Amino acid sequence: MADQYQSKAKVLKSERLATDVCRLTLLCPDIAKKARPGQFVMLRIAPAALDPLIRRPFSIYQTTAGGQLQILYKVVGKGTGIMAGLHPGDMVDLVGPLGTGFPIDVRPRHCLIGGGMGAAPLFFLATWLLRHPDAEPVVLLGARNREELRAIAPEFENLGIPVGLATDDGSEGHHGYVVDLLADSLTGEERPWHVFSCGPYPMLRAVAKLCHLRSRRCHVSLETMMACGIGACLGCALPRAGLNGYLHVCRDGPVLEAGQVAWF
Amino acid sequence: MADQYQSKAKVLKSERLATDVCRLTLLCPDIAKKARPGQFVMLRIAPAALDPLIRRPFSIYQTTAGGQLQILYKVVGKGTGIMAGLHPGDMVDLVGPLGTGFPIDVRPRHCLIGGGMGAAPLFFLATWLLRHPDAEPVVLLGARNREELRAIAPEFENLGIPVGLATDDGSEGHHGYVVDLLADSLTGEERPWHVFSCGPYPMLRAVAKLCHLRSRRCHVSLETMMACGIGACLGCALPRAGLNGYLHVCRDGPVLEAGQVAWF
Amino acid sequence: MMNSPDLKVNIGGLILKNPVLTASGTFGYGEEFAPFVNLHRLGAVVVKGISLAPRAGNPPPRIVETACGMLNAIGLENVGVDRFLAEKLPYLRGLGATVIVNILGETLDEYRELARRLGEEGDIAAIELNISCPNVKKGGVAFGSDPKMARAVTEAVCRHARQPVIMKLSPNVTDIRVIARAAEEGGAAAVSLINTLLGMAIDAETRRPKLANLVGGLSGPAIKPVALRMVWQVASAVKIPVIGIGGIVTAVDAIEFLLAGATAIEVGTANFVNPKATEEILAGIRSYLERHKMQSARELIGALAPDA
Amino acid sequence: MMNSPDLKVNIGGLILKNPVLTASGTFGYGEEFAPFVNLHRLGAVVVKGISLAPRAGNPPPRIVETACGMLNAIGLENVGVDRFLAEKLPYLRGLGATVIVNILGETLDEYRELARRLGEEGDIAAIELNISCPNVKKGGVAFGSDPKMARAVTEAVCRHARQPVIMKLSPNVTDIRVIARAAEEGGAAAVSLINTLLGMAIDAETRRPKLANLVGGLSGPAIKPVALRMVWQVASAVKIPVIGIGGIVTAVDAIEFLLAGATAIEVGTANFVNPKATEEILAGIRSYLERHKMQSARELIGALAPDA
Ligand SMILES: Cc1cc2nc3c(=O)[nH]c(=O)nc-3n(C[C@H](O)[C@H](O)[C@H](O)COP(=O)(O)OP(=O)(O)OC[C@H]3O[C@@H](n4cnc5c(N)ncnc54)[C@H](O)[C@@H]3O)c2cc1C
Ligand SMILES: Cc1cc2nc3c(=O)[nH]c(=O)nc-3n(C[C@H](O)[C@H](O)[C@H](O)COP(=O)(O)OP(=O)(O)OC[C@H]3O[C@@H](n4cnc5c(N)ncnc54)[C@H](O)[C@@H]3O)c2cc1C
Ligand SMILES: Cc1cc2nc3c(=O)[nH]c(=O)nc-3n(C[C@H](O)[C@H](O)[C@H](O)COP(=O)(O)O)c2cc1C
Ligand SMILES: Cc1cc2nc3c(=O)[nH]c(=O)nc-3n(C[C@H](O)[C@H](O)[C@H](O)COP(=O)(O)O)c2cc1C
Ligand code: FES
Ligand code: FES
Repeated sequence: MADQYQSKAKVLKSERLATDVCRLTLLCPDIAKKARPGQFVMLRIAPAALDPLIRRPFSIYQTTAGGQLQILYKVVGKGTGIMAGLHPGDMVDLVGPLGTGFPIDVRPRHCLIGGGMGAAPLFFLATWLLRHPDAEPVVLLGARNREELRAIAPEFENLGIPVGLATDDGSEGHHGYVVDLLADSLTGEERPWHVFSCGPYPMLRAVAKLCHLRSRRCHVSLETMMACGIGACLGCALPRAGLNGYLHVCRDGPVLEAGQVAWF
Repeated sequence: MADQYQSKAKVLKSERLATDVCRLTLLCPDIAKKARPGQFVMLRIAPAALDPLIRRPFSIYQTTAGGQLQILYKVVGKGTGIMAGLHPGDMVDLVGPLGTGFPIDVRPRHCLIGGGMGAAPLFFLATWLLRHPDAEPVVLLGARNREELRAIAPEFENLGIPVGLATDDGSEGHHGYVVDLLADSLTGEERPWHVFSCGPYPMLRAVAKLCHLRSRRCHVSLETMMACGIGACLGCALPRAGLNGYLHVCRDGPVLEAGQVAWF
Repeated sequence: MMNSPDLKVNIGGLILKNPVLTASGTFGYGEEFAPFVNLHRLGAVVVKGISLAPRAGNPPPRIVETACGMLNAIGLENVGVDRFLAEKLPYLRGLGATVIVNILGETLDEYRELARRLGEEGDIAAIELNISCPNVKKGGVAFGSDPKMARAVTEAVCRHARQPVIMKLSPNVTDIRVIARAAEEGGAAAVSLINTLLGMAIDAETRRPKLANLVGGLSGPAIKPVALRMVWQVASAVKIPVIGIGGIVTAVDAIEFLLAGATAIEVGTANFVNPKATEEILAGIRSYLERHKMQSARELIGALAPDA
Repeated sequence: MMNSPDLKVNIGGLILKNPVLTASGTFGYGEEFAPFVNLHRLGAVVVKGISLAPRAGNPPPRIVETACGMLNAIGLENVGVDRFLAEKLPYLRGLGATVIVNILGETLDEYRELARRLGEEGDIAAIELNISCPNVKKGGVAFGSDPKMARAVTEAVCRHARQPVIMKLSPNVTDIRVIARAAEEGGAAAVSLINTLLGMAIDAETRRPKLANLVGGLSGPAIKPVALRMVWQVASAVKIPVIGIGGIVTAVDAIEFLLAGATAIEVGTANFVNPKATEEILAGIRSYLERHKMQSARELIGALAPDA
């Protein structure tokens, strides 16, 4: 836990990619340098005020050698609404990098399946996997509609890897859940599959179930309410498999082996 | 009280005139149209958040025919700190125009004496007085130092009227209180003097006392803590002369005849 | 097409057009808000607390902002019942507003006399009894935290008032349900809660209290979680209607109080922050009901799902 | 040149290097904050409440943000006294941190046994007695709001502990001075206050409580005015030192509590908002003293000017 920092970060860019999908580019060298895919930051959006009080957790979408760190986010409420109004030059305050990252093992083939903003940590993961010449990742992305999908998919497509698409309204790709695409993707038995998933809870549960039935290794990145992000408040509890007490998503996760979780 | 509005106003310009003196230009046609010198607005600086919760009162510095309204302010705490970080295009929320304005009678000569940001409503007043050909206003301005004075004085000087200056540190004009300049300004008995003053409480008290001794008519613009600005909360109480109950600065003022106030 | 939802609620026999009221002391005598709100559209206008004789109130500073809230020590400044009836009530009457008068006294006799005077006015819809204001040394605090005294005041007022009597409860007690039950037994038609939490603010630079009165009442969004908990507790402890108050700023806040068991709500500090708050809350409740295909605001009352 | 001001304070015989402590439950077991704060520089690290047996805590959701505050219903999850002594204490000991252990029990016997176990550890500086946590149905609430029970727990713990005992008070009472005096009579070396205010949050869309436990404890800047008022009241009601807690975020907040009569302060929710809060507050107190040419932090204690 020594490699955690609290840093003031300057907003370099504040982009709107779709009606309610935005991307924030921050200058934050210490955190950017140490961050690994699957880790997150706790962002204090308006450091000059006490509302919103509690930091907001965001997966790291990408880092650059120049010390930049990007967040891909959806505007869902007060905090993200204020975030969307940030201008270049504004200052925010970050704590990170936090949590366990995705366990990266290059022997299996990787299937990355994301719903909505769940794509964010998977993009960071994809870029890391591609550093290894043997990696053959497959990506499956789901979104509500074409507009949201177009805010997410292009960067994956630019990586030159297979990307399967689904939308809830059928405006692009498969009309239905992205999980529907998963079974057909986990084919070929030369290399075992390792599934990484991030997205809404019902989607993760479906992914976990399918992987369990097919005996595929599966890691999911989960969300719970977080106050501290560093294991101190015990607020981010998640029932452990077998209902044997609780996991703490900020410290034991957010990336967890699917079998560790008591799915409801 | 019918001509009061609650309006969302767009930030057109956000300028820093000195280290801690700023000017905000807002588009707010309904309020701008009705505003008279001495009136103020209650500004909700960050409408998306609940902190700061209470609106902040600011005198109207200037309005334009195009529906613009300017505020000249000093950064003194949380709210004004956040104000200084506003960008063009940001939205704030205004209630106004509020309070009594300066009673304008063009028969006497007018002496406008302001300390610090007290200059703000006096500038608006000066521009109104000058609409009348007989007006011969004199302005006296005090500030902590030359830098602050230079943020305030030029616009008065551009009006082509006599402007007396004082700074606490002597870096420009009279070294000392601006009130020191008042006695010598109230000369000539062809027309009676009417003194208008705005600034820190001790300065207003000194102005009120001098005018009382010299039998000059004197109006002061006072500040108290305000929650509503419209006479509803009764928070802005100020002891009435003779300690006969309280005035309410937002409704009975902020411009008050000096004799109405119980000076302490 | 669906009918517009029915917003009427019943406060101990008094039918209000909708559940959105103003909280005493935050809406003046109503007139102050006329540029911003159509007063006759509100469930009721609850006016500033009225006493028998006029009161000058506390010396300043009387208010100070705190995190997401404010402290006030107005000291119950008001014009007194005579001027209220002569100068303030006619304006509200003229607009067709439903008026609830908040009253305060320092003795049982004062309360009785106020109830008698207001009882003579046919167009005062209800009386809200403030026995909880923490600002005044005499009377206030004692009535509000002692169930026996609370019951005695309620009985005295109910005997003399012709209107329904709403007892307003103080949150500065160990168990607010006990006081609520005392009010119910005393004959109150409803209880309203919460009044302000007793608080304090200090200026670290001058080392002086920020309020001349040293302590004051905390209101605003900061206290909403406490208010919501107390409304939920009281709603299951008494049979009379509960009016929820405390930190309500938006329609969502108001709906939370209805779900917790309130039959109506009062909007306080939010009026300062957003003078149009009451009408916006009303519109928001209406569109919530439409969106959820509910026929009546009454369907929301106490409709908290049993388990998380 | 002036000497650097003396920050030492005395909590019932225990000399702390400075008045800045952490509030139990908001600083984990200390280790979690090691990347951000030099633990040995703090007045003391007050660890998460420890019970005799480990506790799993409440089901989620356990926390929710509120206006300038948060509600928590952690349910006193902790590793239990055995694992605390074996796994957590050695780390803090190794860093040279001053450690205060917050304890909780459901019966007098549990409190006694905890006091005995911790009493054996020479390097635990003090015991803070939590009898006020509102989250657990059994025990907690009753001890904290009944002066007789509060006194009995204090006596039981004081008899078995070798360290000074700090009684932590609940704000959910009509008169907190009564409980403070009971603790003093029971032998407490100091009182600390406030614990959280009991609150609730509801999701208007799902119509469910936002906490699985329905109600939770309100903390953060929202409660500061209430905390400051109670500290000020208690400081003049007891002779033992008072430790101020509630919504402290900045050095200015901390100084306000000292002026109100606190000998030391604990920083809670602010640790989540700003992990470096404690050290920044410490630095801020030091520079305030220097700027005001004060020799010692003790000059601030209770130094509120009498009148506004
Ligand atoms: C580990 C982790 C990684 C995440 N990564 C991303 C990401 O990359 N992109 C993205 O768009 N979103 C991400 N989220 C979700 C994101 O944190 C919420 O959308 C955000 O906090 C909403 O803030 P708000 O103020 O706009 O919403 P609010 O109006 O405060 O609340 C809306 C909802 O947001 C969630 N939320 C609010 N505060 C918190 C909190 N402190 N902790 C957890 N959830 C909260 C709750 O579900 C809440 O109901 C992540 C969450 C977690 C736990
Ligand atoms: C009628 C009137 C007109 C004013 N006109 C101007 C002006 O033209 N330019 C200017 O720079 N300042 C003006 N002020 C003062 C201005 O309102 C305060 O400087 C501002 O509110 C400070 O806000 P803050 O959040 O930065 O300060 P905070 O950190 O909140 O507090 C600092 C100080 O600001 C003052 N203040 C804060 N809130 C209020 C409030 N709600 N009501 C009154 N005072 C408050 C108090 O003295 C407080 O101690 C005026 C005040 C009044 C009453
Ligand atoms: C400035 C002010 C004055 C108040 N005056 C009264 C009053 O005269 N009588 C009363 O019963 N309550 C009074 N209150 C309490 C409010 O009616 C309400 O109970 C409290 O503010 C909580 O609601 P809120 O958080 O929405 O403001 C006053 C509150 C404020 C802020
Ligand atoms: C998440 C959380 C957990 C807490 N756990 C404990 C605890 O175990 N024991 C205890 O005495 N107080 C506990 N508290 C109360 C705090 O120690 C403190 O009294 C309270 O939060 C008020 O201070 P604050 O406003 O600075 O947070 C907890 C508070 C929070 C927010
Ligand atoms: S968020 Fe605080 S322990 Fe996980
Ligand atoms: S500020 Fe509310 S009455 Fe004047």
